[in-house]
Amino acid sequence: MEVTVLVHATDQAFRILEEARKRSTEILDAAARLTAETQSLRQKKVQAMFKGARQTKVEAIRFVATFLIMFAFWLFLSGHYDFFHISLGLICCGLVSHASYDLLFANPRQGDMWVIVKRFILYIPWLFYQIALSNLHVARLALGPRRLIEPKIIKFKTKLESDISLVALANSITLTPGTITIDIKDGVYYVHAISKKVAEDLMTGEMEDRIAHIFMEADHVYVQDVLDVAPIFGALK
Amino acid sequence: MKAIALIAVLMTGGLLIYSIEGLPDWGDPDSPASTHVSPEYIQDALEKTATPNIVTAVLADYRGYDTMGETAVIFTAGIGCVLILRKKRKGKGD
Amino acid sequence: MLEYVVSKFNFWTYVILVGIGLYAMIGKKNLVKKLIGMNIMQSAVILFYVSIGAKKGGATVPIFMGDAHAAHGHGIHEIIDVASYVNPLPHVLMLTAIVVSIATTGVALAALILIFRRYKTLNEDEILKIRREAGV
Amino acid sequence: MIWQLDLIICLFVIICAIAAINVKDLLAAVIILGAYSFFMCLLWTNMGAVDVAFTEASVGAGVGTVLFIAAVNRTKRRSKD
Amino acid sequence: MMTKQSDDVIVKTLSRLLIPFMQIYALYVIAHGHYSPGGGFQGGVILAASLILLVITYGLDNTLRRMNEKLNVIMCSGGVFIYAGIGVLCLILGGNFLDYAKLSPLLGVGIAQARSLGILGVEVGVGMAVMAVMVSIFLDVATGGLPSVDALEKTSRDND
Repeated sequence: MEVTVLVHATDQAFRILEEARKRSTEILDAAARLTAETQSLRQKKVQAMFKGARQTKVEAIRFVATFLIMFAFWLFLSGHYDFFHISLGLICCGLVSHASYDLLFANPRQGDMWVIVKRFILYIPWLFYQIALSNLHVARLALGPRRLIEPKIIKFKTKLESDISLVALANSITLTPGTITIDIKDGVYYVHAISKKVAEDLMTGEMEDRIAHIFMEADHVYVQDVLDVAPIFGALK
Repeated sequence: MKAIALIAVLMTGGLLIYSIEGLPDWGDPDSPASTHVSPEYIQDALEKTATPNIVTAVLADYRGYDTMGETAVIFTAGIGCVLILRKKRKGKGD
Repeated sequence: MLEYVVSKFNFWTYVILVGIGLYAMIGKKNLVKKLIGMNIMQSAVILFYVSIGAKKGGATVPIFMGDAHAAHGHGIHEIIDVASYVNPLPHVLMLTAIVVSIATTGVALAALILIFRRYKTLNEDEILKIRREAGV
Repeated sequence: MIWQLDLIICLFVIICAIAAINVKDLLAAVIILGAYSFFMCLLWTNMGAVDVAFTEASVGAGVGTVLFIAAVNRTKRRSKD
Repeated sequence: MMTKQSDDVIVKTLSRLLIPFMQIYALYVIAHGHYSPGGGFQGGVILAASLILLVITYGLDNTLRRMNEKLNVIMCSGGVFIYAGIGVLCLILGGNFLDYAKLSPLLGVGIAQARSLGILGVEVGVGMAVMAVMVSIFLDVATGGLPSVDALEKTSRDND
């Protein structure tokens, strides 16, 4: 009888202990979760703060960059370099960059700007060479027999992504005589070409490759670099 | 209507052609318009207003009152355009 | 005869343009065409004024070049040859006239849109017919 | 101030004016009016009135055409005469 | 509709790149009206043209966020006010109306220079007024009298 009571008592005591342990672990868990939540919340807040700071920093960089470009343009236009006109220029550039700082650099990628500018300047002579070539071709078409002229609209999908490279390619195509960009819809170009040769030249995709190389977009940029390295390896062997 | 227009145009054209007789030749430096006040403007503008562009000097300085009237006319035209065309907005009007 | 026409050809152009504008304003039925005629007439009058101020024989635009300005700054007053600059007065008068003409064109276009909103047409005859039927 | 050039531009101006009032499509008429303004601007540059030409190039050929196009866009495009 | 956002990538990108240069050119034309062709009227019209380009390519609500109607009205009447105010300032200083020579003791420069500066101030006023009036007329004509964001949908529904 007493033994059973004792056993019963110990059993109950163990159960109570067990419950207490369980509850304490629950409480501990909850506390830990709570701290974790607050931590993550605080982290998020700090991140947001940093993000806001980055946002303002990006905006400040845009503002200053727009201001500098505008001021260079003003100095190029003005031609009067005394104190009065320079201060007028500063005021005007401040006004313009305050009004439209988010237009000139809508989605900037910092760091590689200089590379893009350098490559773009190197691209211009090639473009002029192409324009001269197709000029001669169109002149021959105009003077030659009529059957060579086969106007048609060609359609190709591009691998370019950013809108500035799309516009650069479209304007390069339009600047070259014989081809005109009609429309761009969802990365598909609709181009009017005046003859077969012009269309074939366009479909080789060399111009697109060069534009992609300028704006550092597609994979073949690296392929080109590798191709440049290949003859050196051959020489080493 | 076309006939009336043609008659009106011909009559006006005839009058204008008749008046061409009395106008000076094209590009005549001694025409009455070029000898009355404009020589003074050309001679005085740079010295008295420090403005090399004579047109700007005459526009804003010698005839500034005239230009103010023109600006007021443009302002009035803008207000007139708004008053003619602006609809009353829903919810705000009473 | 040819010399007579050539010596005053800008005035002939002015007469022809005024005729075209007047014809469009009276004879054409469409209201936008009437406005275009009004614009042509305004330009013709401005052409008349500007060509009165033109000068033959090496006259340039009425802007002093950099040398004259520098000379003025150093206190040297050179005699300015009037015959070598175009008469600036008609330019001043016409410059404001152009801007005022565009403002009045804006008011006219506003009235045009109002007319279209009410009568659903821009033809003069149809508008008059609608008004007559309405008994106005 | 070359009078041959002036004569040619005057001819262009008259052709543009006649075309502007005779075209049935109002949008085309408005664009031709812009071309008319531009030829007028060339004529005035040739006569030495650079300020007036500048004003006409920005006002007549620029904002005026835009205003006309906006108005035609809100009303009817076809015209009977 | 001319006041909807355009969906052409070429037009949008190029106008985005061009509009700041147009604006700085317009301000240059206003500020250098003394030395080269130009002045308040032309510069104001070019400035208005840049805003009109913004309306055509980026839509009305995008533009009104930059330049709302209240600012437009303030600039419209402020330009005329600047012009008349300079004239009245000359009147107060003892000269005739718009006699800029009387401004020379106030500005601390010679008489000719004071007249030049007076011309500049007047040109700024004219440019502001012309710009605001041109933008206002265009918005009224293009939207048919409802140039505000909440009213846009109603107009397009009326038109259909």
